[in-house]
Amino acid sequence: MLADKLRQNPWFKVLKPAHFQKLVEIATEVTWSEGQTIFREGDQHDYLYLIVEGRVALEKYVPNQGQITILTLGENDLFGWSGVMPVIGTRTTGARAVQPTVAIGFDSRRLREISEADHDLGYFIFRRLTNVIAGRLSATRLQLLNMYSQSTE
Amino acid sequence: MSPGHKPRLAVFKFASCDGCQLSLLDCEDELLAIAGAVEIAYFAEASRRMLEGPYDVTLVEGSVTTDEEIEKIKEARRESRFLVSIGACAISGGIQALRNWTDVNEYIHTVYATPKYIDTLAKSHPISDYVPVDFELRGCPISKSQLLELVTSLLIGRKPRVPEYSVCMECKWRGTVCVMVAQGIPCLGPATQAGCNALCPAYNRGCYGCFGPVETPNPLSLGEHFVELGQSRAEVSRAFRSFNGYLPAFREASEQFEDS
Amino acid sequence: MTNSIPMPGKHIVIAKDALQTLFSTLQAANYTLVGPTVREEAIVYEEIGQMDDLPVGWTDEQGPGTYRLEEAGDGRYFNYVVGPHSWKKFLYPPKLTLFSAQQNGDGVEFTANKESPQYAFIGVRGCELAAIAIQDRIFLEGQVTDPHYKKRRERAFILAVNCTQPGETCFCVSMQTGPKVKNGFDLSLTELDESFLLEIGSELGGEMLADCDWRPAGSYELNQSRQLMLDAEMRMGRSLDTADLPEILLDNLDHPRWDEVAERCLSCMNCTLVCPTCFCSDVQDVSDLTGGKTERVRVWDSCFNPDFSHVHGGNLRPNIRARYRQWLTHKLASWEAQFGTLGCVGCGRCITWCPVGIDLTEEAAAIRGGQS
Amino acid sequence: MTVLMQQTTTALNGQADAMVPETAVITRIQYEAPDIATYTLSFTDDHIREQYQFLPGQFNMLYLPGIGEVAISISSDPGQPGTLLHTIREAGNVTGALAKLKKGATIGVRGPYGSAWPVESAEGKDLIIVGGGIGLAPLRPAIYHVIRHREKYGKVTILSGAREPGDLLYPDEYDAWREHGIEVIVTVDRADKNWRGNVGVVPMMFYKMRPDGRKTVIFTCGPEIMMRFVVYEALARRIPKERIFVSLERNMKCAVGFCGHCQYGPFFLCKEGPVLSYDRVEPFFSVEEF
Repeated sequence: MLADKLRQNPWFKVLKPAHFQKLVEIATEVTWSEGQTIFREGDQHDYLYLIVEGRVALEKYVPNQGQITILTLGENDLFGWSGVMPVIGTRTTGARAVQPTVAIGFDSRRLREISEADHDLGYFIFRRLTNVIAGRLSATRLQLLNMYSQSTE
Repeated sequence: MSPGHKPRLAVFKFASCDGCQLSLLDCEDELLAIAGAVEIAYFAEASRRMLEGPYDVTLVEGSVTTDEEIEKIKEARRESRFLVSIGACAISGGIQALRNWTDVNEYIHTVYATPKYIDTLAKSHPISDYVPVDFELRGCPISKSQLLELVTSLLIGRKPRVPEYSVCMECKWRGTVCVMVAQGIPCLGPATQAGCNALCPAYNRGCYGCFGPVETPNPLSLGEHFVELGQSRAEVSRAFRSFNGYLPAFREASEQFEDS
Repeated sequence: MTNSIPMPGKHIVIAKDALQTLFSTLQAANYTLVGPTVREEAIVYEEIGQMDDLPVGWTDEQGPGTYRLEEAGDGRYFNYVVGPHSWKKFLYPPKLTLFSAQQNGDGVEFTANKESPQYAFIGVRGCELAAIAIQDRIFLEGQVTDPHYKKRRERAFILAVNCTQPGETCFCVSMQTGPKVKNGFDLSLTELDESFLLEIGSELGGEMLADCDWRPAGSYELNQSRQLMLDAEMRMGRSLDTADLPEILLDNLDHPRWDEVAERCLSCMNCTLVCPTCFCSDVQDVSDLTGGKTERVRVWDSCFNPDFSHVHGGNLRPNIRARYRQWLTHKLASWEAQFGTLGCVGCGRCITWCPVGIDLTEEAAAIRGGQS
Repeated sequence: MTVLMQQTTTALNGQADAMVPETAVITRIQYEAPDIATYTLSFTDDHIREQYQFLPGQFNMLYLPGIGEVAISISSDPGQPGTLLHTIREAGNVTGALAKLKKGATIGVRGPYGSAWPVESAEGKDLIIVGGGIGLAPLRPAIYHVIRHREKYGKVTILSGAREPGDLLYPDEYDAWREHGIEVIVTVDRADKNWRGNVGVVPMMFYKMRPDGRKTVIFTCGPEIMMRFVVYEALARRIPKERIFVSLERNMKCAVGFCGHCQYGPFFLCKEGPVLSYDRVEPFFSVEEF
């Protein structure tokens, strides 16, 4: 059931069966209801998530403004990457489901272990994560430019 | 301006020659129209009537040179919705800011028989050194047409349009031949903001920089050219150090030529 | 000598003082004469009344950033180089009311300015004719024509002058615009020692000579004229290599030379305002205080004006470097894509009248020489 | 590869003098956001009102005597040229004064000017329309055109972005657009908890689309920075340069190529622009202070 779902995902289509099996072993399906908090900024890590359907907001708490959404994610997007990066000890943003959402969670610690044990699989995983982080960096830079402040008349 | 009442205008004077206020009085015909549109609440030069604040628009002439004036400008600011510095003195400290490069006490002892009666600040300060200023109207004196533009735009509620370009534009519009190129007369026009309708070059003199530096001046290049025309570096320094000598671009240029 | 009407293409000779007869004929035909005259230590273009107003016996010395009027004492009328003014001040005036707006009740009425003076231009050089032809492309030959320019241009009578006196900052040979005038004139004139050699450029040109005594030009005059032109060509103060220039400039938008010239450039706008082809303008509203009537006035503007490239949110060219680059790349590069010709005629005004003597031929050569 | 030709028209202005405006009355003002309103204009002269036509992406010069003139794109349906809409943000002297006008006021209008979105040469292709902030205004006529001729286009996606949800332009129309088989993706740079849509800069939304580079055309208008990154994302998806169209803004005084202010390299943005394909502007797109 879970394996079937995973197999349809473009992420996994290219994986060798052995590698695929290893990831299935550490995966669990999770669902969140609308508005449910998934984790908070500063929480300890446990899972990396791949959204199957729904929408998740990444949030930062700003004093006097409350939780500000800085990015929303949908189908096939990954979040919770900080859990797999040993250098970062805690969640860098909060996450909340803005719609009923289904995701697949991968145990972060075990993800690191299987990457260490099998560098081919590890390369695959970390290349995916690097792309995710690069995307976040790029999005954040554009947000920093505050481009609408110099908008046209 | 809030609807329902005539905007109240005040004119305050600090250390200055009164020339800018005279420009306002010089508006004669237009002044009648202005008088119809605004209530002149405080204008010591023009009227004995002196009404208390608050004022909608306050025009400030002159520089701040005494402790008493510091208090006076702060009071004027508190009473004013929109405060405009008019003229070189109010904007840059004026010609009297020449003392900013010297020891004022030495001057006092040289000039006055009884120096102890003289109470003055060490420097001549622009209004903006003490209070926030909403708009600055350049010139020594200010231009009548720019003053009318200021008043009209405030009445309509738009930003006043004053040139950002140099005096050269006005020379060319009126067909004046460049005195620097054709006669070798040092002219601050290329570095000076327009507004006077290029008065001096039209009378065969170089520009004195009454309207202060343009938005993007290049006074060092211009000063070097004055040297090529035969001026000493001290003369170049003095050329920048006149009515608007304490505005940053001219001040820095004057100091560079003084030191070199 | 006869005084019948010479036909276009014909070369004739008149005595020098017969020029006054031509002037009188033009005035009788309601032309306002504008031409060279001495004022403010320079030879400028203004309204003139008679031949005596011409700068007889005067000449000038020019260099980068310097112009000096000098007494030549040779009794010649056209023995000077182009000065601070150009004919664009008459065809495309520095300030021109486009229309007026009158408020009436809730409505507003717009009335176009139909004024159209009729000028006779006296003493137009080859480079200047080329400049007029360039402005024609801008104001007359696009999808939209400028009615003010059009009227002034169509009504203008042009007495051209073959240039026997190129200056230190001239390079019309490089731009192929002079020293001899080619076409686009009613009459062209070459000043010889004892007489004027005239070429008839149009029927109107011939008609205006109806009251003049003239005789057909002989080989002596024609040879003398040719020799003067050859001499002038040899005495050009400057040159500009135009081969592949647009590509070279546009491929070097980040060349370090732009930084160097920005150190000297005053952004004072003189180069653009004396240029006979520069056409940028701004529009200003001049209102009476009661706000009932507004005149919309077009004024000369310049890409060196800080306000020129202002859009909401800021100035797109806050630094002098970008403004100089805009000017030079427009004049010597993108102009070609826009109008099928470079925007420079080699008159040298921008070099002479730059207060600090920046030389566009030198700047273009520097970028050509040190391509990145 | 088909080269898309730009469509241009000259001014339809009946006056011999292109700089003299016609008069028009403001018949309706609709507030879009705190500082943005859409003005409905109607020419005073019946003949002009009936003759006036424009192409999607073109602009008019709006004139207030004593205040000045400003170039504003037309944001209404080119199929109904009699109803002329301009969505205007209060930003400068002229737009500030416009914001103070009431229904019934008379202003000067001349136009239309400039190049258009190549809606006809985009027929048969997939179309992605990307508007950032008020940049959606000049795109709306193209959207109306596409809706009117929906069957002539493949997949149509509209990407509308703004800084905050309150800044989004025309949000009430998105559902109507969707009813015509158009995918409308909406995103904002930041939002609070009440916002249930996308948060993320406009270019990031390309990760949610899978455009077919072989048959996709892009129209984009918005802040120049945004368009730059939209272009990069489009190029990364193998959409050819000549099928990416941007609408550029420069200072404009005359709109007919006389005043020189709007020059962008060889282009007068009032004539050859504001809409230009990326292959034409590429040499200058990343040059500083150009």
